Amino acid sequence: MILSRMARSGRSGRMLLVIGIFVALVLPWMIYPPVALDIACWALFAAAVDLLLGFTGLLSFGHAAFWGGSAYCTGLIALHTGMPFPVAILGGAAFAALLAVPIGYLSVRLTGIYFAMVTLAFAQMIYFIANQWRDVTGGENGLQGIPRELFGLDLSEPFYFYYAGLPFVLAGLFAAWRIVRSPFGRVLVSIRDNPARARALGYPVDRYRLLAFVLSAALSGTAGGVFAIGHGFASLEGVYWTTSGQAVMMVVLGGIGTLWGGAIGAALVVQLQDFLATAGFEETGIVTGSIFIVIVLLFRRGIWGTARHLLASRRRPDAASGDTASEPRKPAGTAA
Amino acid sequence: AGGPGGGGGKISDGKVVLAVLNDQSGVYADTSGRSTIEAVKMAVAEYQAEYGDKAVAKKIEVKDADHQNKPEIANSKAQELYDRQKADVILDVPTSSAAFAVATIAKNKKKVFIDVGAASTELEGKQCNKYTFHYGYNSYMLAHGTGTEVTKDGAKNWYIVYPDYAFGQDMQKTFAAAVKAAGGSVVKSDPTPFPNDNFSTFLLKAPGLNPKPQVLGTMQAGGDLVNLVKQYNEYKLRNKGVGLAVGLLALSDIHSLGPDALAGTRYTDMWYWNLDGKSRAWADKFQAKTGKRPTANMAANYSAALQYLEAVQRGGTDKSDEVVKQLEGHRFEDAFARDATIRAKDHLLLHDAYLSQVKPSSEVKEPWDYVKILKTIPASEAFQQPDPSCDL
Amino acid sequence: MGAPMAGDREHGALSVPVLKARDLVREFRGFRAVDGVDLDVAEGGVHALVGPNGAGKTTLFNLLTGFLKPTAGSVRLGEQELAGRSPEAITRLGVARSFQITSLFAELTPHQHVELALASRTGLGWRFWRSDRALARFAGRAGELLEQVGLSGHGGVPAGSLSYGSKRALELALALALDPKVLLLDEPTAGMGVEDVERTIELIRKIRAGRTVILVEHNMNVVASLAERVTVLQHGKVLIEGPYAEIRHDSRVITAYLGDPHAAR
Amino acid sequence: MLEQAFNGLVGGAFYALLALGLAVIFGMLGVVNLAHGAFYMLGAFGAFIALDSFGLSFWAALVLVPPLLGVAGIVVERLFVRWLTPLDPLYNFLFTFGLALILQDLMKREYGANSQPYPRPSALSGTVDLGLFTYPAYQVFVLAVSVVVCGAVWAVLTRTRVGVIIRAATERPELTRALGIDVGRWVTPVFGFGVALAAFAGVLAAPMRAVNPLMGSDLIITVFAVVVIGGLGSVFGSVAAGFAVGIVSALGNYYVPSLSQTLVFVLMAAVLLWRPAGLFGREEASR
Amino acid sequence: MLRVEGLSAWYGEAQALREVSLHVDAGEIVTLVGRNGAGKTTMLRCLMGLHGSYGRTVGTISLLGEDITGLAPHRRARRGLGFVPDDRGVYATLSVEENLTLPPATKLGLDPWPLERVYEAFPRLRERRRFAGTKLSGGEQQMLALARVLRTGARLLLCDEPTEGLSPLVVQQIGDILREVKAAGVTVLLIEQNVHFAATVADRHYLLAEGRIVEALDNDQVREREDELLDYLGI
Ligand SMILES: Nc1ncnc2c1ncn2[C@@H]1O[C@H](COP(=O)(O)OP(=O)(O)OP(=O)(O)O)[C@@H](O)[C@H]1O
Ligand SMILES: Nc1ncnc2c1ncn2[C@@H]1O[C@H](COP(=O)(O)OP(=O)(O)OP(=O)(O)O)[C@@H](O)[C@H]1O
Ligand SMILES: [Mg+2]
Ligand SMILES: [Mg+2]
Repeated sequence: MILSRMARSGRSGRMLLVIGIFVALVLPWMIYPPVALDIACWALFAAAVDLLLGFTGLLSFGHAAFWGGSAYCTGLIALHTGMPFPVAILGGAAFAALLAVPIGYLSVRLTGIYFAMVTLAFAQMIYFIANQWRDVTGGENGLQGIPRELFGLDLSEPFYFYYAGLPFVLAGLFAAWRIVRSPFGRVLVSIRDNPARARALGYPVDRYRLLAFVLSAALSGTAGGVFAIGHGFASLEGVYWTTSGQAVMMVVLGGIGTLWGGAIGAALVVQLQDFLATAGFEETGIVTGSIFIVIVLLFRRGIWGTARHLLASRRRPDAASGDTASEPRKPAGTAA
Repeated sequence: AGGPGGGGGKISDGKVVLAVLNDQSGVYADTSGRSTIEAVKMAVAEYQAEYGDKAVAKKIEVKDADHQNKPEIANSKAQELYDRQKADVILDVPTSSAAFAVATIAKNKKKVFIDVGAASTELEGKQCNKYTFHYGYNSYMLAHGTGTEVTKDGAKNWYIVYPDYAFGQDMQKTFAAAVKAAGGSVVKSDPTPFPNDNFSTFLLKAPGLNPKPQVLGTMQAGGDLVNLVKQYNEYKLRNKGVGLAVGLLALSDIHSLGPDALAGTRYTDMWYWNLDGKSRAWADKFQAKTGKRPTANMAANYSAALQYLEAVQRGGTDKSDEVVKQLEGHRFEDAFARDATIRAKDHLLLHDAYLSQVKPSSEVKEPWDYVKILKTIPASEAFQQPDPSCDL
Repeated sequence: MGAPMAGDREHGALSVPVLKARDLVREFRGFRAVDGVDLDVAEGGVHALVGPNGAGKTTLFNLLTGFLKPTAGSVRLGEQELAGRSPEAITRLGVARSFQITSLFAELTPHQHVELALASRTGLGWRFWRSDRALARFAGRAGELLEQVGLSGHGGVPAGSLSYGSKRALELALALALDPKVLLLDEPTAGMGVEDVERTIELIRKIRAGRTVILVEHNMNVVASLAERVTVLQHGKVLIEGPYAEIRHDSRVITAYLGDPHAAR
Repeated sequence: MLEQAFNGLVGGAFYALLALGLAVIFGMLGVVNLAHGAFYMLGAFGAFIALDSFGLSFWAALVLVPPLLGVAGIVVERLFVRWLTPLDPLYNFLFTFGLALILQDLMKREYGANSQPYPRPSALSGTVDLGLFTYPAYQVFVLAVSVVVCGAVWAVLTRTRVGVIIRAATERPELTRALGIDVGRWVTPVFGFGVALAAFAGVLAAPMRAVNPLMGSDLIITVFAVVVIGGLGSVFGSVAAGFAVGIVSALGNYYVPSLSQTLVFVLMAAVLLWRPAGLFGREEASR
Repeated sequence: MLRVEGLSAWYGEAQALREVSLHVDAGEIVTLVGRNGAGKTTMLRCLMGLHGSYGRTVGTISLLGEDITGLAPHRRARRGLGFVPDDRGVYATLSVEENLTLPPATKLGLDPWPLERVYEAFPRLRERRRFAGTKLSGGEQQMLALARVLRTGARLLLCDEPTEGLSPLVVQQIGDILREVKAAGVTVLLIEQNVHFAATVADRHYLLAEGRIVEALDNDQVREREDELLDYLGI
């Protein structure tokens, strides 16, 4: 609340925006370009997951289906039709949105942890399909050799492709921000807090949830598409459930319900993975698992959420206690 | 074969960097993993000892990275190894999907890549490229040897179960072809879920098929294979006259199950540490350094590293195009490979393969000596003909 | 049952019923909470539902508003059949309700609550591409409504930290914001002090113009001062229906519900 | 055919045991334990270690390992889970996700990714004649034991005061305390008990399945589907669905092997379409 | 019986109780009256030891001369405090009968009510005893909450608006029960909005406003000054 007011009231919000865009632009100068691209893609993916988790109250543990599904679709379009890659990415995003309709239709009737389990199971189903439909997806071997050029311009150098892909990521992030700060977003928050009440106000809750789910899937699909083109392949890993887990981890790390926090989470996780891969340290699971646990136990607001909280409590001392937005509580007993 | 010495200026960055990119934390961490780096270092030491001052590569470094079995990570790590770590060659890369990703990078960056752990024949087929080499084994070698030899041995009717993913599907095709070519027939092939821990449906089904299969050919690997063999014994299929042949069997699998669970099982391998004096000597050296017996995969990496360095030596430079030229068509023999040629057409290493059989524990004389070699399959027969779709 | 009583004043049985329930039944695992209820609610009136605890009043409300599906029977709003429709669809047809047990959005302020309620009929809620500043167009009306229920001072704090009484008041504001044809209030004064009760009675008087109110209440003062007609439920059936003045003296009502008439508030 | 169905029941026994533990923990603490598969894996490893390092037989392991891991579960609950239960259940979901990663990796670090050897107990190495067909004795044993265990647990939860207290403590811990019940004393053992159930399934699995660090991680997702099919939070539903899914996947393997993996999830989708709360779930669960 | 001194409580930074001191003697029924938001519920939650998760408290609470300020809620319950929360606190996952049998008897105050007696007093509950607690109507839930605390045999009942939402007949019944309970030697601290009802059951009254005790009154004073009080407090 406070931040939105702040952002509206102008200066600090605009300053954050400028800083964000600046960082996005210079990132490949500061770190290894392929890693920078990964960070950008995951940042959008995390924002899409947060759109559901933080603003609709739905924890999806199956968003890999949309990220990975779009990666395949994007790859297939680029590979077989020779269309320029932006078309392929949009195609992938559309495919993800389409895929989200039946999955969402079945899942949004459930909430909370049930929703997480069901989405997880559906994603696993997509995984099995991708694994077995080898003629199309390449199965285990993945979809290889996705071209990375635009009207004859060779973009295979990650440094250049970063700038080709960045507009999609930024557009996606803007869309997420717009959705959250729209009337629709307000309804989502109310549904998150009390669906029965929202119903009594005349809001068709399941349809709202479904739209949120589809929008989130489309954004995840955009991210997955850029990722696929950027790496030149789409793999089974992309639809595996650990991919969903990783996106959720980024969101939690950055701060649930902060939208931008996911970008910070993405940067940290991707960098950490990059580091672990050459650190000669075999226990990646131990490290990632421990980070997860530490965040969940000690920094539930996440990095961005904590910063925002501190900022808010400095501005309005009494506001701090009421601001539980980023730390959802257990829903009160199941009153009729 | 000593080449022109002292060409320091011809070595990029003044050093040769060998990079091992493999799975150090996932399912392949045992068959390749960090011990592979030791094997590569042994090759470096051997090269330096052999050429001394005459060595073209004066300074040699070994780097490594973990791809965690994820092609995404393999992709970015490969770029990083070539670009930032100045790697001249990337070695190992088990898991076909990761191997394809690295092959693409190698092609774009025009850097050498010698893959060891991947089974897919596409690496020397559709996905082949000028800078990529495939070393060790592939699904053809694994399936063909066993399929042919076991059928010739009298087991005419086969029931094949294979894990339903790329590797398994490949293996099934090659196996079925080999069985047919050898005069046998495949009664039925069933895909199984992957991963899977319950094979009882298939095992129950096997004896009842018509005609009754004499051998169950399993293409499962790793944990799935262990599951299947355990349950195979539980249902006492051997007593019911259904033998067992395995597509891919690692020494560590035999260790997991205990030799008796697998006694008599036949499979094809690319190398065995107790094959002969030469391999045994190398294995002893390896054990002295790491405390373990080497897997075939580690030995293959050793050989790949050694052959790469030899090629640098012959060509007098580590420039990729020259090294590739030196490697193509090269014939050699070392602790790993016998009667070996690097086929120029598709960059596949041809070498002898071995039809092996698991010994019962009563015959196991020393730790890890679980296998006896039934037959050497000559290099000319062990691998497939070049795939016409490969155009380097 | 449900026979029209003589002597109805302004809103008699002659006026058209807006809401008509016929033979409504709702079973819970064999237990009939609502058992063949016929109900005619006259347009423009205040109709009270009273009855002992567990008589089926809230269940009847849930049936009328779509939160429960009837086991049998029909509910008509004018010419439209409501039974089988979803709660949100019924709300949009102009039937709004408040909850007996308060039910709010813990993290939204009362102001935002009312804005949301006002927006629900406009389709604005779907506009995910617009700024939420679009909701500001309801701010003025929202302020008025909060003023009416006496919450203007609390407009900006999260609803979760309001006291119980204030929450009840907000419930009422939400129902009003929907500007419904038919307004169903489930114990609107429960948990309120007398002064607030008085104000609520005034408020309901004010808002009844142009709409129909159905009211569940245990507070007989409220019933007496507001309702033209009262339906008494017992064991899921209509016991008697008529003006308050009549039913309060009915012996069946006294034994089943009111008890000693002097105890009635 | 009948044999295949029976065989499905044996596979279902594992689903049922795991789903039961998951449902008990979930029903009582509102925690979806993503580490459940890891505890199953630890159970199997426990049996292996008992044999390998201490020479303890399968029977000893079956008696010792589950309680030991149950205690480990208690420690986890005391140290971590309890701080998260008052919050959104999502946090425990994420916590146990992290825990699963760590446990898996710890075992991988100690024993490698490969499978460890474990023999069948000799007493059960024969076959049993079941009238219509003969079947490996060990499988029959697994089925029988799991049916007994599931039945006993179900009875305790629904028929005893312990069950009442535990359910109350789960729903409204504060109020339950105010009614004079020391909630902390009850919740912790339940978590431990659920973990012990997973470990029990793990020990049972050791002689017939590959014992490796990853054995639980894929299984657990199928178990989730089982729990969803059976009805969220329904103990009885989880067990019934466990056996049912076992049969379905056995028959699926038999008739359409290439689809059998997706079959469970298709089944789940169908059930959700028909009954959003699962076959035996309470309606509220879906909202 | 119960003595509270200098009790203050906060929600975050907002103070809800300001140095409240009061006492309840054995065998009395004392009501706490005040407008919405005066802090009545907060008071009861503090007495029960349930405020900890919301914010800070200071002050001392003693029961029968023993300081119970730092005790955990279940310890307080075992020393004879019985609690009826304002949201009724009925368990959705327990059946009505299980709701009733849940709390352990304290064996401190009067004899715990046996189930039969509960069912006699509230026949509705007998009819519905196999149903899930929250499937009951609002009023039935209220009965259940009160009946449940009677089953513990607590010696001091803390009741937060037990008559809210009950039909007039049942309100009378509750009054009877409270008087009966009192006759059996139980002490009651009651939050009540219905001043008529309060006057018929209670011995004394505390007026609470903005977190402070403004006045202590007896029944006669309440009757005499009814109009004035209504004006002053909106009760
Ligand atoms: N979901 C349900 N499942 C089972 N029984 C129910 C359910 N909802 C209500 N009931 C039962 O139906 C009966 C009527 O309940 P209802 O809530 O309609 O009563 P009410 O008239 O509103 O009472 P009160 O004035 O006490 O609120 C009660 O006996 C209640 O136990
Ligand atoms: N969870 C909470 N967080 C923040 N403030 C709260 C919370 N609960 C109550 N308050 C505030 O504390 C004050 C006292 O509330 P309390 O619930 O004790 O009032 P009450 O006298 O019981 O009122 P009512 O008659 O409406 O139940 C009120 O101003 C209320 O807004
Ligand atoms: Mg009611
Ligand atoms: Mg209160």
